[in-house]
Amino acid sequence: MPDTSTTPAPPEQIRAVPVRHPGRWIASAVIAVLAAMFVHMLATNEVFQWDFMVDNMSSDPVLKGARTTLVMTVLAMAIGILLGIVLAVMRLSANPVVSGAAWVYIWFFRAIPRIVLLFFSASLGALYSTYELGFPFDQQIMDLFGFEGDWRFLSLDGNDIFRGFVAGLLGLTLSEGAYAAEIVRAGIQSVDPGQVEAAQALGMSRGKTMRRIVLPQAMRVIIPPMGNETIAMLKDTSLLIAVPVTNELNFQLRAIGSRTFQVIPMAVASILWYLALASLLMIGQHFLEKRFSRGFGNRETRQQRAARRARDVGSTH
Amino acid sequence: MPDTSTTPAPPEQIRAVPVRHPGRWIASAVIAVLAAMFVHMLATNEVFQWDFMVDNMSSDPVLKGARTTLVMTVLAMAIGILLGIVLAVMRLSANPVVSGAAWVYIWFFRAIPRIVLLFFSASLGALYSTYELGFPFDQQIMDLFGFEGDWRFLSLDGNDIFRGFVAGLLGLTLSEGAYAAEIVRAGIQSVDPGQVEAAQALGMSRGKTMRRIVLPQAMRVIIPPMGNETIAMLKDTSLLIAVPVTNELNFQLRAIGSRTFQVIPMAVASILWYLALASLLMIGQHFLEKRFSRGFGNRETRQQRAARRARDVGSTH
Amino acid sequence: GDDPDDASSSGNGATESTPSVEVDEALAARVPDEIGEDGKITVGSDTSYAPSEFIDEDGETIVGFDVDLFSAVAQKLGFEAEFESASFDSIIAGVGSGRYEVGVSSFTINPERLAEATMVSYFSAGTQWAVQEGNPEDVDADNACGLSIAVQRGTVQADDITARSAECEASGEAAIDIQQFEGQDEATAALVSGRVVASLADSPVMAYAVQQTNGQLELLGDIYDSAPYGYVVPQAETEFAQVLADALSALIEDGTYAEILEKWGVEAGAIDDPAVNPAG
Amino acid sequence: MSSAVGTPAPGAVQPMVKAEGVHKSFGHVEVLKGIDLEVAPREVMCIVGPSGSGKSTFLRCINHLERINAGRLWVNGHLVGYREKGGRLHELRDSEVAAQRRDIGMVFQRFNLFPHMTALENVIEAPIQVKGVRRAEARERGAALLERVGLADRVHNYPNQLSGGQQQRVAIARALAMEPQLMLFDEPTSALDPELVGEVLDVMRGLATDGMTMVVVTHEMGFAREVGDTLVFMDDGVIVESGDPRSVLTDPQHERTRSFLSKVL
Amino acid sequence: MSSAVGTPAPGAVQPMVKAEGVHKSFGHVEVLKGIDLEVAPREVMCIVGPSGSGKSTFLRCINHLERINAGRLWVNGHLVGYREKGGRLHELRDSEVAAQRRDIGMVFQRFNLFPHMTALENVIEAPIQVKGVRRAEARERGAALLERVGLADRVHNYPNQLSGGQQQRVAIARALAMEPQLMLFDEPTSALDPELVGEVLDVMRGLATDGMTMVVVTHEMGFAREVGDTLVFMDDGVIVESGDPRSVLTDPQHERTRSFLSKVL
Ligand SMILES: Nc1ncnc2c1ncn2[C@@H]1O[C@H](COP(=O)(O)OP(=O)(O)OP(=O)(O)O)[C@@H](O)[C@H]1O
Ligand SMILES: Nc1ncnc2c1ncn2[C@@H]1O[C@H](COP(=O)(O)OP(=O)(O)OP(=O)(O)O)[C@@H](O)[C@H]1O
Ligand SMILES: [Mg+2]
Ligand SMILES: [Mg+2]
Repeated sequence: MPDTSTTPAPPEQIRAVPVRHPGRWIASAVIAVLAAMFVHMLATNEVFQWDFMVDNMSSDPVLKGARTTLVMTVLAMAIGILLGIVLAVMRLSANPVVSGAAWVYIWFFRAIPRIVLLFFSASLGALYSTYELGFPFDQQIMDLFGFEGDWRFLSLDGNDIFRGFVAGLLGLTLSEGAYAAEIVRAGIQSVDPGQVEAAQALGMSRGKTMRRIVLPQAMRVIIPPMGNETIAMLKDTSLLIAVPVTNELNFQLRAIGSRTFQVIPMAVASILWYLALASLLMIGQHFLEKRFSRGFGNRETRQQRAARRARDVGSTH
Repeated sequence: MPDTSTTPAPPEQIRAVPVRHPGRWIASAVIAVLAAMFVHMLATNEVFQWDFMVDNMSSDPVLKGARTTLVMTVLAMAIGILLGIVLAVMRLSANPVVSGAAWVYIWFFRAIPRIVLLFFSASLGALYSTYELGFPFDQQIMDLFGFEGDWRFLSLDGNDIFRGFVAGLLGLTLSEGAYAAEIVRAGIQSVDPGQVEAAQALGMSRGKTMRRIVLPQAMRVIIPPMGNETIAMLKDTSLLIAVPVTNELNFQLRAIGSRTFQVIPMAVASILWYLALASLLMIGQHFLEKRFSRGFGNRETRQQRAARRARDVGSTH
Repeated sequence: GDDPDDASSSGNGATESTPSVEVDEALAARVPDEIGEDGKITVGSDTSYAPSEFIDEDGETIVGFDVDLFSAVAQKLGFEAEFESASFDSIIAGVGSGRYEVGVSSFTINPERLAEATMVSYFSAGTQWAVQEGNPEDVDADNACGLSIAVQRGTVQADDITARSAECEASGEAAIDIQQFEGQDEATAALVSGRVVASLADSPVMAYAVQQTNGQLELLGDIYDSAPYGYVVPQAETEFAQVLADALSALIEDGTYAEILEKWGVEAGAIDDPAVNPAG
Repeated sequence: MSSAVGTPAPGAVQPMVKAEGVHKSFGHVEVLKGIDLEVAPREVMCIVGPSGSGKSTFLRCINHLERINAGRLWVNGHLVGYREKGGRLHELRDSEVAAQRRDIGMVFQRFNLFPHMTALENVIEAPIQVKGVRRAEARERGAALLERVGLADRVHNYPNQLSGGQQQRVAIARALAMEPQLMLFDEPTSALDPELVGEVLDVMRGLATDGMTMVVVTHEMGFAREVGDTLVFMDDGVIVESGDPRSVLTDPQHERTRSFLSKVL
Repeated sequence: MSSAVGTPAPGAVQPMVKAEGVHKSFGHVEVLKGIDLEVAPREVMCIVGPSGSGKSTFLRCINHLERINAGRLWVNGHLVGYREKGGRLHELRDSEVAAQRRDIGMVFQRFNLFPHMTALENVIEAPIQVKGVRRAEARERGAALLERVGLADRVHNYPNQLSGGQQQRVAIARALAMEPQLMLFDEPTSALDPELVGEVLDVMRGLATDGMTMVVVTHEMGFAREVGDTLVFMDDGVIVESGDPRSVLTDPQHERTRSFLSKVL
């Protein structure tokens, strides 16, 4: 039986004894012990050679390497995203040839390991020593009709173009284009189709609708995965060794490692470097995300309210 | 002025002359020419050495290498996903220590290039020759109080554990755990919170709600990015060369390259192999997605109808 | 058997019987206990370096003249040599940490390495240049300023060419465009395709590359800077190193050494005085 | 079927909307099965009917968001979405369709405001981008329109900072900014909380008084009775009956109309 | 304020729901500012009020989906979400809260059916998982319940194959399957097309007739008048007036009630 009659209605705040969660405390303790063990190892294991590491990881060539890595990351992402937008629009085209070509491109470049691709783009010089723009099978056609000569109008020396930085950039960009295309496409498709309809009903053209209405809203959805892509790209610059691009961070750190036989300290150094650079990029991503969430989530809608509530419920009990 | 009075109302279907899109035809033509040029190159350039390539890419050790690659991919994904689920649940925990630890883990392992991580996990043997489970700073504490001995209860030979397949699996799994955690978390959070609320209102426990209601619905959102992860993992097995794992596809193809100095045909061979394996995985993904879309999209809701309409509008004009 | 020069291209480097070697009990008795425990010697080796050490056509067996020779050394001591693929960078550290008992991977003995480990000389290799057939670009090893040249990362040739490039710059000429590859096979491929005009590598490796590319390349100039290859053992194991050196001497004496080198066509690099930590 | 609409009497005003035997199918499902109607200038036509009867589809055909399969549809004397030349119909190109739509304002059930723009930016976007109005001028006119719908103080709020009723009023202002000759409303109040419905209906009432031609799909029978000039009852893709709202609502002629009205009234 | 509810008369039935001075804040915003009310067994209480007045929040407090900040709330004589021991309140653990909720059925505005389960699976999920009912038995009872809400032929359809009204009826059957002593409805018809509202109200009417205790937040004044035993008008976190639905609707005592009713009627 309730005590409704005995308790006077209390106007004061409820201060209830919370439920105890011993499991959580145990988990916290285990994590703390593990962390301590890790620090212990770092501090006491002389394999790490902290002095040596710190000295070398801030040496001049390494700093230059870090700069190359950042420049390569930014360039590859920028060009890759442009390529990705083109591919995404092609994918969404009503023309089956165009959208099929984009599909094949994306399928192909997503399935191939970047390291293989990089090696390949560096080897393009080996396929032809000169690159020529012209008609396919021109020679054969000429032969067929008994003519001499060819139909080619622009010749470049393949080995001059596809080397070092440019070869690396080419490989990374081609690959990034495929990933970016999928992200951009998902972003475009995530925009409420009612938005397109509203813009059309106002008489806006397809191009304007895309630029003014769809893409700005798609950005919200595009930025987080693109941030991940950028970090992935940062890390994949370590694969440039297949080209090779030698003034890049990972190469320089490993070079020190193999010169001095201090391989582990230099591996730790590269972990630290990549952590630092990746964290930098993550901070950048944070600000971009903030910029593009303008008008979203400032005040909650009825549905968002319902959603938040359920979340609150989920976490307080 | 309209011709309403002159045209008799036609019951017959409208067969209008469609708008011409010359741009599309030009684009198609350009793509066709590019494709022809590509085929031309493949067929006429003897750098590719097709016979040699085909022979070697289907040799016994390469086939075995492909098998190892697949096994490694599947194992690393399976364990990585389990780890990811644990981490995702930790991330969503109300306990700040637990969720903070998961955050650090994810931050750390997402920022480090896999190739560095693999190199590192292969070098763990060099950090300590024996791995021991025990209290951190035991030696130091013992020293402090003037005792002898240590507090360690399990010793393993580091060089026996961290080599070849196991070292590779460890590195890939640790890294995959971090990525999988973010995907699983996004999946869980994508489930309409009203679902959790409904389950709670029915008196279901948190565990049952997670298992019976949330996770099955989250699968729809989890599978596509996890498919991408699996393909990324397939490709990243090519980095096992840093460990090295010798009976793996990329290692075997490169071994042929370094034995015979036919590097380009073997690079083409690896492109073909990875394309084939990745396509295989994509097909698998397709069927999984179908399986978990049960109850979604069989018939459209009012909102979906509105959405589809706008899409239709978007693509027909 | 086949012509030894052809050993690997015909793929029988592994199957061709290596000369069997009798155990020298006196030497065997001097092997330190911790190595002797399991009857095997674990060897770390970067197996992408034909013809010294590479993977045979079966995709598993590690073959090469380094392999044959060290196996004979191990047999002399009553052991079996167990080769394991490793990344070149990690071998010396691996020997230091006890992961490998010996490192055999065409390590040229130099002061930096001697500072990290004890080494036993067993072969003499120099640097050999190669260019495309007929030397179309007229490369001169002593005047390579401004050219594109491929080397394998982390080799002595990488240091060599870097030093040459620095000289070029010092004398006001264009630096050398150094292309450092992960493997010599890629460096060679770059040379074949004309991405670089020359490559330099250890003499046996370069000879093998020229042979494998079916006349597309030719050797340029003489071998220079000859220096010994050495087995790598942990710094403290000077005793064990001496045993290895003595076993090698025994092999040289009984002719097995020459036989193995001839089998691989690298007899030019034979030495007659294996030594522990030879000076310079 | 179809040609129920005869030759217009000489001197009759040209109808703002005229449909003749309009058919629309999605795949094999025929959704509109021959719609004939006329909306005169300044007329307010309300369309009611059960869910799935094709009301929205018909509205969307009027500004060519859907393409009709048979029949003819004119707005203000112009064939919608096609050009007749040499006895054949030619599809209009995108830019021509866009031009046609400028004269037709549409208000959606779910508002579809642009969430990344403030109320004012929503209103001035199309005049600037489509009509090339100067920004300063557009802002002035936009502010006046927002004031007209009672939102003078919400000009710089983002849509998600507005209540549903306020959002729908911004949507109406946005459509009005293009100075349309015809306004289409697709259940403009059915996504609103009951107390907010009134504000939106008030704005629509004002538009009707000002002489705007309107086609309104709605479930608000009160509005239809009070403001509508014509009430059309659709079911299953056909017009079951139409006429003066008061008489249709109080004395429906068809069984289907009766049973529907009994449910929603 | 608060203690408006006096000591119950001796021998009075224990109320199904009893609220005393219930306060609820989100951050610094006080949403419920002292709610006192009693719902007797078999009583149907309807709550109306403007958006944001705290109706949903109060309903959610009843089954502890929200935690109250002050006051006391009992369901069927048990304190909701807390245990009183030694003069202090102790939070209940998750499993105890879950047990309390089993006696309270809740129906949401947006249905919240489990989309990956058929109608029948939705209904039998909780009995099997929570009460441990055998599957065969649960299926039998589930089918009977679905028949009771008029969906005998839709047992094996997934929610997205059902109309809104059908979905809401499945949601009611799902709540009933736990054999609750109290049913809470939060605007059960406001997400429905107007013609579908009737089917759901019919089912609720049936429940009321069968003697189920119900608290219904609704905008359907017709339902409130006809089925409700009490009508409560809330505004801004307080109960403005309550009483017999007919008298409150026809003769509201407060200005706020009057102005609200003028908008929605
Ligand atoms: N793009 C489409 N593809 C296929 N079917 C469609 C499409 N758009 C509408 N329909 C179908 O056409 C029919 C009529 O739809 P419409 O939206 O016009 O009805 P409505 O009268 O507006 O109903 P409501 O009151 O629900 O809005 C429905 O059965 C609907 O499922
Ligand atoms: N979890 C929450 N956090 C912060 N504020 C909340 C939360 N839930 C509700 N509110 C606020 O509490 C107030 C009352 O909300 P509630 O949903 O109870 O009103 P309501 O009467 O049900 O309105 P409606 O008719 O719109 O459903 C609103 O101002 C709302 O914004
Ligand atoms: Mg509609
Ligand atoms: Mg509510």
